[in-house]
Amino acid sequence: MSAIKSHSNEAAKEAELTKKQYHDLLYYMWVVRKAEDRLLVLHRQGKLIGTLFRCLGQEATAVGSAYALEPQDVVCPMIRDLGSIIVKGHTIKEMFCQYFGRETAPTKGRDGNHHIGDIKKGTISCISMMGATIPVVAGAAFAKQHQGIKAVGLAFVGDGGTSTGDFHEALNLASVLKAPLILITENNNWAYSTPTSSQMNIKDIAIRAQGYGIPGYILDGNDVLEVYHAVKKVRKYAVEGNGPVIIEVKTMRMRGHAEHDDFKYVPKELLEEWKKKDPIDRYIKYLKNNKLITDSELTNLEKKIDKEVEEAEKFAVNSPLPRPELALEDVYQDQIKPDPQRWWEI
Amino acid sequence: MSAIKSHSNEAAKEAELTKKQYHDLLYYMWVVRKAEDRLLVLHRQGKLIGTLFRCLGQEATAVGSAYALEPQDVVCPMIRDLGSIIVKGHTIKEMFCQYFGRETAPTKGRDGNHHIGDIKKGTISCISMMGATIPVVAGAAFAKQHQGIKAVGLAFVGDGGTSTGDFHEALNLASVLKAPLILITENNNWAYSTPTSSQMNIKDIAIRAQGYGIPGYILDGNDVLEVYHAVKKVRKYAVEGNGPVIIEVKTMRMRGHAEHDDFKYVPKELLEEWKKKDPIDRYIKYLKNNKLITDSELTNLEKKIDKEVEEAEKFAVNSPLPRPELALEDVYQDQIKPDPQRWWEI
Amino acid sequence: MRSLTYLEAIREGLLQEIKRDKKVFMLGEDIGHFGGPFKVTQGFLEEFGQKRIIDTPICESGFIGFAVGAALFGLRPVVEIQFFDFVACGFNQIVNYAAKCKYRWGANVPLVIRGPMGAGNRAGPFHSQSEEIWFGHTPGLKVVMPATPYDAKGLIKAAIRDNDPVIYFEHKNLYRRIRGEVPEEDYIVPIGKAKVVQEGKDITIVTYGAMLHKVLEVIKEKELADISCEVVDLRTIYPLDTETIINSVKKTSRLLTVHEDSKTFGPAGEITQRVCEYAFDYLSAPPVRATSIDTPIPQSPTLEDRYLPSNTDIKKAIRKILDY
Amino acid sequence: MRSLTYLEAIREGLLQEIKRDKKVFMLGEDIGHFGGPFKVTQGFLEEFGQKRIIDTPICESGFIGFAVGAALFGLRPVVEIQFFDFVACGFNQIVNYAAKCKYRWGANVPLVIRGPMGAGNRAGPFHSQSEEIWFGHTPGLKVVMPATPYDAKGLIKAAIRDNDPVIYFEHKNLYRRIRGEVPEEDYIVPIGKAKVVQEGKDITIVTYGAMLHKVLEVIKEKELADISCEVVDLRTIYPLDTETIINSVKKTSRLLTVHEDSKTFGPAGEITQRVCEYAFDYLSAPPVRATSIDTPIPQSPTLEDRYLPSNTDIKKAIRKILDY
Ligand SMILES: Cc1ncc(C[n+]2csc(CCOP(=O)(O)OP(=O)(O)O)c2C)c(N)n1
Ligand SMILES: Cc1ncc(C[n+]2csc(CCOP(=O)(O)OP(=O)(O)O)c2C)c(N)n1
Ligand SMILES: [Mg+2]
Ligand SMILES: [Mg+2]
Repeated sequence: MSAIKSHSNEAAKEAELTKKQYHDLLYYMWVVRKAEDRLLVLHRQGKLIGTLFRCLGQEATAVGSAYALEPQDVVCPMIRDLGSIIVKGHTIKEMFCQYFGRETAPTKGRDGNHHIGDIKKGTISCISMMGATIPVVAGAAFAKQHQGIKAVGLAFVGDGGTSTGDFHEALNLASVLKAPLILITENNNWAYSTPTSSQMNIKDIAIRAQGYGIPGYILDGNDVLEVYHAVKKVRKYAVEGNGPVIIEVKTMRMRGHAEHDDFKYVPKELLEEWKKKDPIDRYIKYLKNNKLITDSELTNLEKKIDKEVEEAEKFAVNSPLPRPELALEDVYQDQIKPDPQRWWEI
Repeated sequence: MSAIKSHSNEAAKEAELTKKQYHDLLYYMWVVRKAEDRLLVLHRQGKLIGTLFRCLGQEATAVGSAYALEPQDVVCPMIRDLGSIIVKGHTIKEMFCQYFGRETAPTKGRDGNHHIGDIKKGTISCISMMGATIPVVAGAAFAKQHQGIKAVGLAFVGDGGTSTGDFHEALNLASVLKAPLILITENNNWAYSTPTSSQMNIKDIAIRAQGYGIPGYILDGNDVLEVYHAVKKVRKYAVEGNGPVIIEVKTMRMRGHAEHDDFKYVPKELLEEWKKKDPIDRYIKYLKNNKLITDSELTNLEKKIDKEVEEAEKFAVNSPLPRPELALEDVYQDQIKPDPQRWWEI
Repeated sequence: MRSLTYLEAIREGLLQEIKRDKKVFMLGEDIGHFGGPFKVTQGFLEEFGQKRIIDTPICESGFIGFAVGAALFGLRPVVEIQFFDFVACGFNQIVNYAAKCKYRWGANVPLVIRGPMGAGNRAGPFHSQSEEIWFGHTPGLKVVMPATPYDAKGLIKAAIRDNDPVIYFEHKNLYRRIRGEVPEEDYIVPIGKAKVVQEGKDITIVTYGAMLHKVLEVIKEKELADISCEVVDLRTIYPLDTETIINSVKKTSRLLTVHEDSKTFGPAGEITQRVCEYAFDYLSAPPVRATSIDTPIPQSPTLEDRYLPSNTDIKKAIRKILDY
Repeated sequence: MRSLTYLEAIREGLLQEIKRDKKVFMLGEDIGHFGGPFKVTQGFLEEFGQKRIIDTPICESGFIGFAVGAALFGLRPVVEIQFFDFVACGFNQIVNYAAKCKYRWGANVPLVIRGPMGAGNRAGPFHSQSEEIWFGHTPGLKVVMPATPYDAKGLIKAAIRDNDPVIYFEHKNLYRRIRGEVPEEDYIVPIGKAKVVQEGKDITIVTYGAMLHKVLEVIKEKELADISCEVVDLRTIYPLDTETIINSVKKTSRLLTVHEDSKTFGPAGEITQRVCEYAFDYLSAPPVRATSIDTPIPQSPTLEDRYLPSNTDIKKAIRKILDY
């Protein structure tokens, strides 16, 4: 199983989903899209703290993969994978609170954007350093197995992040220790302003799987069902003690690195070409064509999402900024006698 | 050229060497062997500073590869590659001074063993951290080319060292920037006490070349001519702007990691098997069989080497230990006003 | 004279050095067409070409090591760390390779590692850190941090011409906020020289980086009108200019160190230690400090403001020292 | 009571904790059959099996990150760094991942990173370093360094039971050189508590690690017979036990800090700073330091001896403070 395999659309037909499942996938992609659309407006109005990172055009990968997991599995998103933790139980409300820097946010305003996690939900917060979370997720999945829980860890990394030492060290280590890691490498053509061709001298990242003696797959990252079924399948492989797997998804970052970046360096035609492959448009069309959703179900879903986004914003706006003294708390789990911080207060 | 190629013995016949060249190769391997044999005795007598690292059984790789280079090329040895810098003009005398920690040593007693280098000779000092020198050598070779000098950089890494992030980052970077790096990965079955099977989940390290879009070769690391000819060939490739190359040599570490390590964990049979492939014995046999050396030439060469080793030891023993004040000098190139180090001397 | 922003001053220094010496080249992530997230190198690629302005993959250890190698063999690399926080990923190459070459084997490493650091921009724990201690405490490195446009230009030029590895910290919060007079001509600000930015006789305030501006603001406040403050801008963290500090404290007999870095084992301890060693008998009050707190750097405004030493903090410290 | 070497005490602490709590596991290079270069973990693999004692490839960043992940999800990893110098290769995982989890997202990381550090063994620049400042200055980490077998056992046990990331430094020069009484029973030495190792009234000497033994040796010398020294062993670098230090200085009115780490921006500054902040009026001489010099660590005996603070250095410092 160690050659690179191009996972074809056939997979999508492997197993039928329930209607609820089909709708769930749409819901998750859409709620991320719509939340971010709204955040974009708020960002332009100068109301957010920090810059805004979007998943635009890449929602299928994060949602499809996380949706294929079991509750005991562990997930750590990278920049474009908000959908994955929403699937795992985080909420849009939390995200608005993060972007508004409120005390009600999961990090209490201490960190921003999608830098959140919750051990109980099985989510791990990423940090800004590319690649760093890959060994962490491998270790988390290992810990579950060590305790007799049949679980996998799902990590993401961008094409840019694959150049880091941590990518290599984590995959080699996970392979040797047979840690059940599923690593999705998101080849979205850009790492900030750097095209993939300046990031690496290969076309398919998945080829690197051979260097670790593990399976590598290439998928259409904009096809939520293809991603879902592939992850479902490799999960079985990984959970049974066979070690890690690389999945490369081909996709496209449809905006700048973050919202301060005007992405002038991205050729217009490339954006237009990929616009046609928008994962949400495509999936809605698929659902309709296959009579898996009715027009009114669609309208209701959209309404539900709009309402959720509206309420999330309202909640965040009405939440207080963190009390300053929170800056000083929670540095340690086992409280240590805190130093008086200011000499003049001694 | 990016598939893994097993370089066969045919290569050895590609181009004839002059008699002097044949003899040089033997000289370099042998002088390293004999110097280390003597250092081993001195180490056991407790006369050396620090532990002793041996190349035993691996002399062919370092010597064959470095001998294939041009004077403008750059080399950085790892633990088993003393031969490579002896070829580049460092001396056994310097090594004895290093191991005796003398002021006359290239590092003036500040560092030990083979941690030496000399910009003028085109040698770079390694540091203890595995993998760290690979990007450094790539950058050095790049700098030469940048200044219009047709040169390559030769770096070494052990099977253990291939697990480091620097291995990956350096190869990917060198590939993207087309830096003329030749990386020899020395697969000698062990990394300290760790067998290669616990270090990686692949049989051939060279397969990783595919992950960087560069050529990878596998060689018999105990055949000095095979290594020589292969490096000669890839040097041409690299120097012409095609980027880096990986060469994996199959070899065997014939003693412990260093001399404090009794290598009980190494199966006796493995050692016996590889003893038969000793690079020096084999090469002498080859030279004799092909009438490339006479018995008296051999005796003379051995005498010359013995004398050199003897003189190196004498020189080192008679050299002074470093003057203590040398501890305080040469931290910076551009002298900065040194702090008075001791308050009680102010 | 012309007035430039802090960022423009760095740009000009870089530009002049790249033009002056063809051994100088730059490498880092997104420094080419994109010009870096803060646009420090905008237009450089177009002007100097791909051989001199090199975009790299994301591999701090790899490209720092690469730059060390290039520095060993005749070039003068200037490495950009996109945010200085990421330097932790290339730490070994700096502290174990670059810093120790000269001492170990006599090879000098004319390398500059530069990039944005510092808090105040609501950028959170990974885009705000102060890392001068990690490097200031590693023998073999020089560490500078300009606070003004004039020094920013003079120090980047000095750093590039220096034959040792220099860590050059740019405070991102000053990039566009601070303007000042900057001569167009070539000049350098020597590494290792602090500057008395304002003379005074009652108290010495030692600071650097963004905190210089906070201190200068605070001491102008009415409440402190009766106090004559002498302000020393370190400019260089290592080697520390003991002489300038000591001379000032001998005059004022009081010391306050203000820094943005967190408190414990932060820079203030060294200043205080040296003042004790060289000028203990001149002290009429304890040498103290106003610093950030011992936590990661929080993002939200109320928290980040609590993290950093505030104007009130500095005022209270000055007052308490004077009232001692 | 039984006497154990420093190394045996660490072993026993580790063994007892691995037995006590099945969440504890170890990972690192060559810790299995080989037992590590100093044989600290010899026999562990045979006793606890491959699930608890894990040999890793050479990837400090990878296996530290891996341990952080395992710590987040219910295990208590103890990572061995073969020589602490190599931790620079996994630096980012410690200072940016492990240290900041609790503060950022409330997840605690019960992780111990341990291994041999320190000079004196003629092991050169890459097998001798002191790195307590890098970590002691990173909020979110706890940093300990035992000097005696008793503390070595008590602190490793405390570190493993602690719910935060703890850097546990073992001084390799003490491994077999230092013996002391160690109870077989379970006990811990609390993190964050310094110890007055010897009471005295003329001067407080604050130290830790291998230097404790040097200080205890020096103060017994005849030339100092007239001086009554109080010796404080920090044991924990962060959080620093200000109270114990201050109480001692209030009694003796004099402070000398002795450390093996290099001088500038080294640990002494923080001790001095705190003493100035809390006990300035008690000081009858400048608080000073005897430390290693600001260079990489040279290998050859004459050089390494010059690098480290010598007995004479310490004596001169004590004498000069007393004569002040
Ligand atoms: C170690 C490190 N170096 C540099 C950066 C700065 N940086 C942030 S995102 C980014 C590009 C990431 O590209 P990629 O991994 O392809 O992810 P994408 O944004 O395309 O999803 C860079 C260089 C970083 N975050 N971490
Ligand atoms: C980054 C790093 N981690 C750990 C070590 C400790 N160490 C020294 S040599 C060695 C094994 C090296 O094995 P390999 O790379 O195969 O080289 P070989 O000794 O077989 O030539 C280890 C683990 C090190 N030097 N550097
Ligand atoms: Mg990308
Ligand atoms: Mg090996």
